[in-house]
Amino acid sequence: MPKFFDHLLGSLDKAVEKTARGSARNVGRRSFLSKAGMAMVGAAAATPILPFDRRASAAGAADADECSYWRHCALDGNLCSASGGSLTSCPPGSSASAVSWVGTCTNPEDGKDYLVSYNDCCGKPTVSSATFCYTSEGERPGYRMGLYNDINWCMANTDKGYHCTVSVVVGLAE
Amino acid sequence: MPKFFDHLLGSLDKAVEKTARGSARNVGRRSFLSKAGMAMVGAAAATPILPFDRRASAAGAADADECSYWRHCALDGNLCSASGGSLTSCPPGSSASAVSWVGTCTNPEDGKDYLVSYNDCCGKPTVSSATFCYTSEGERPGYRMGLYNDINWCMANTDKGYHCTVSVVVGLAE
Amino acid sequence: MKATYAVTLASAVAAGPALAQDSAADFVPETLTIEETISEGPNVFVMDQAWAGPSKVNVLGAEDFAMKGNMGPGTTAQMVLSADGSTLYTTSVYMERYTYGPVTAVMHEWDVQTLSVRREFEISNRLAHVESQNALLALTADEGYLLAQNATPATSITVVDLGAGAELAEIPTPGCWGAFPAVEGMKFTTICGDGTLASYSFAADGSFGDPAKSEKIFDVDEDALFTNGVRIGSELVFVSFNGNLYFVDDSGEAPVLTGTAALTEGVLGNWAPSGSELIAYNAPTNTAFVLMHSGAYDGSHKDAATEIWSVDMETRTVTGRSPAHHENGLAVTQTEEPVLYGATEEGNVVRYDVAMGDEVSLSMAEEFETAAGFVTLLKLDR
Amino acid sequence: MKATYAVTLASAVAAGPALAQDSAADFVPETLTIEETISEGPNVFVMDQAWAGPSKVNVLGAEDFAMKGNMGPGTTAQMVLSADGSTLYTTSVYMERYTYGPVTAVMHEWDVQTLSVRREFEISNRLAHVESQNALLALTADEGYLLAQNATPATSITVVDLGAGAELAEIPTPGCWGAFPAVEGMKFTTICGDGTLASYSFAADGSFGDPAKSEKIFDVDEDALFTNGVRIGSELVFVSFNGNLYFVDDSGEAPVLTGTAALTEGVLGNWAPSGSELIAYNAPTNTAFVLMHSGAYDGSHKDAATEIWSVDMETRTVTGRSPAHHENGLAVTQTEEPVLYGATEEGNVVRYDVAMGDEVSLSMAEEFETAAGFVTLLKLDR
Repeated sequence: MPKFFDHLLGSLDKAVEKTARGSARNVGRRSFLSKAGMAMVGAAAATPILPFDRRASAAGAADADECSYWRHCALDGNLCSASGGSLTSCPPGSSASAVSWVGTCTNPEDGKDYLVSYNDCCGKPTVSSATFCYTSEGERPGYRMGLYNDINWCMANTDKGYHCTVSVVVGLAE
Repeated sequence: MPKFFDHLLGSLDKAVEKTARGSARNVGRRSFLSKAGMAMVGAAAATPILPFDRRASAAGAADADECSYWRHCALDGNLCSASGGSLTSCPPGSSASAVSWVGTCTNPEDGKDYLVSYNDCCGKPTVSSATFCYTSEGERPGYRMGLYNDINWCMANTDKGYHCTVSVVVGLAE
Repeated sequence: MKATYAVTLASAVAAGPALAQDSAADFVPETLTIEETISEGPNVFVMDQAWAGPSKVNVLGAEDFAMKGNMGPGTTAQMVLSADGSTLYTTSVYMERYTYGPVTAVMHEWDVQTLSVRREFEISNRLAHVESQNALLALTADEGYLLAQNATPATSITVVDLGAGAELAEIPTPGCWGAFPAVEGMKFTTICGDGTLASYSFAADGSFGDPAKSEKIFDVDEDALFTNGVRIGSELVFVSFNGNLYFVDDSGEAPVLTGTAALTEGVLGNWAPSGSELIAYNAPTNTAFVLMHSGAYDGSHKDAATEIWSVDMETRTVTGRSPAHHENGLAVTQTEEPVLYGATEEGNVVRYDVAMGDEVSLSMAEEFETAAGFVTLLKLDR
Repeated sequence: MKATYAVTLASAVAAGPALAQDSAADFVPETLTIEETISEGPNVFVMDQAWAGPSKVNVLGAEDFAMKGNMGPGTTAQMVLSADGSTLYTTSVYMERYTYGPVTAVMHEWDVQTLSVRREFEISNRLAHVESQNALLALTADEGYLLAQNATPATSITVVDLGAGAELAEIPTPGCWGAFPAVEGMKFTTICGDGTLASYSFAADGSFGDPAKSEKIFDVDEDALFTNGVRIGSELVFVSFNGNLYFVDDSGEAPVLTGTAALTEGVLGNWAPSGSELIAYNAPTNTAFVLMHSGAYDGSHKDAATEIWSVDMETRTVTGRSPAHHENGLAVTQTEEPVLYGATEEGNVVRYDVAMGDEVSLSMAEEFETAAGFVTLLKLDR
């Protein structure tokens, strides 16, 4: 399973993939997605109040703007929620990164582990006042690229300037 | 006399000068220069210990790196002496601005007023640790361009990035 | 060690919503979206100007100081807002190697609602690399033309034809600085180093005539004018280093000084104005606000304010003195009850409530910390 | 008000030195010059990496921390220094509109003595936009080739032929990260996400073969390796999250694990390594220095150091523990008496004197405050 992302990453870059001489990456996309219950931009999903959102909703958005908020457990970057966006939305006029790194964070509300997609928002400078977070739970160096948070994840976008980072809960870890 | 610099400035930009329709600027370059006793880059001048340098020399370079040092009386910028250059020299690899603004500063050592040419050094980023000074004795807005310190004086250079500023004593004020 | 996985938008979108049915019954994954527009309500546009790399125009909610997002022009950016607040124009420069190499000057037209670039095009790279100021980028009264300050260091004004989306003319303004558009027509007035003000007119075909110069209005050595004045009807009002207001009628061919008013006369403490956008004017109450500091000396004209003085522009007298918070720039709403905003030298934005009356008093309502920012200019849309 | 004047170099030079004779007898005007070279002595190269606009490589005197000047590459710069200290190579990216638009990746070759660009040329814009690290830009042993890390996020290494002044090859290194040049030849080793290390060789014509993979060396989930290791002779030494040293011989076709050593075994306080360039090695004393913090938890592997541990690499035992100053990066000289430099998370550079002996102890000798800087990497020329 951990090798899954290599497959994804490789396929993003056909020129490299072509000469990659097939290192063993044999876990398909589908099995991962079904496990994670993933849906992304463009997928119509009704989301209003989610279990893992309850505390944030109850307390207002306040603690979601702090680096100690549970879903920010592996976030190296400026919070989009303090940059004109929200926990899960990029600020107006920016673009969402086409690729992302993923953290596994424990929601203290239900004790469950969730997969969090950390997407960078791109094509603008940072907001001077934005909260900068630097947490690294489960983070790994670039040899496990999908867990790596020291790199600019706007790298695969047309506009590559780093703006801010969102924390999108995309799955149950198990 | 104050209009002198307008003449200089105008001549820097032929396209504009041509259509400038000669507003009254009738003080020649020569009279100004002779009064100021000016010499610049390329002029061979023996300089080792000048009257206005005595205190700085005696005390080492120490107070020359502070914004309160007398010749920095109208300096808005980073000190080149804290950027790899000196009071009168640009750091290695940078270029000296082709144009400059001028201050008139009183040397407490001899009580005399000196003309100080504030040249920007260009083509590099600022040095992170450089001392930033923001003094404005005798400073005027852009309608008296040669006294104006809110503008990037690298503007007439090929490489226009602002690096730092020197304070070169180029004349006696009177 | 927890199991973790990588995600790409492309792949997930390809997989589609059908997969959601495979997930645990009680879990609905969140979706990543992009805010289409900024939230409603009046705004403060905060220029965080950079001298290398991108400048930032951060947009704050005017009431709650909520951060709504930003726009990112280039180095030494200038900005001006359309009267309806829907469009922000910026001019800035781009260097091919950031600190060296060929320079491109760019006009950006930003859609404020979406904080996105509506269009951009190159303009003359004589554009001045200078601290952002109200007087250095302006719109003509009909908003058909943009007036951008050049300096090489010879000064001129680039006229940008916004309808045509191209530069129309470069008007030499030797020895003069800033452009204050006339109340109507294709005309602007500028401040000149010989103590005069000069009005320049241009035509839609890019032609322009000789400047119409005023008599000598001020003494550059003895009582220099700050560049950034305000308009009150048919007059421009400038503040001088010594604390005098100069009223200049620019409605005729040449500007005419109609009067002056001393703010500091008879006031103890050696007070003087200071800052960049150091005066702001609220029309409904006919009140101006001016940044002031005490213990003035030659060179203190850029010092941060220690007080903000309120001036009744009918009587031209000071009607209030309130503590300041190190501002070097001001902006005020055009609402019946003025709301005043200050930009501090620490890079913060401060909001003041204004209590009108025989005596005007300001009280700081909120402060927004912009951290590492260098705030050079504020714009308001109300 | 004093009389003041404007000066232009052009005009003054044109006027020439003859004019000096007209000046007051006792006044000799100063001349504006440009320093031709930096002052002599060893240096510390301090990368102040920017994620927008120019990065800065500030050059400090190694003894006195005197600021000697800087070099200005682009965004997310990497750097590597030639063995003789005379040439600094950087790779970085330039965006046409600073935060958006087409990207150009550029290799700069800087002459250290004059802090000027000797040459620059474009390289593949797959170049990784990532925090600067020793492992991400390297020179082959003969300094004929530069190895630059790419990420799109698919990983590969761009080989730059410095003799030809052009890119030679792009070698795919899927799932692997970093490039450690072999002691000789055109070969490098990289760390892979499956727990192996892989060696890649290439030829002068740009051809390259299959990677030679090691057996599984480490467990990415249980004891991941930090990317930035050090070389000791024929071996590469890496530090793991749990505080183990991994010794890998890269002199054969495929890398081979030759041993491990536990630094924290039996030590109270739950100590663990942390930082980026968290290990530095001084060959004359055969001593390594490692950044450590106590109270380790999942995710603390980038925390700033609270202690620096000295490790005798002969016995592979800890021989000293000294207070740290929030470093996340280290570099040490190759002098007989090691001098240690740390980059702190506050953006400062710290110098330590090292007292060798049965117990090694460090004492902070000096701290250089780089103010707003974000120091990601140090390089030394001795």
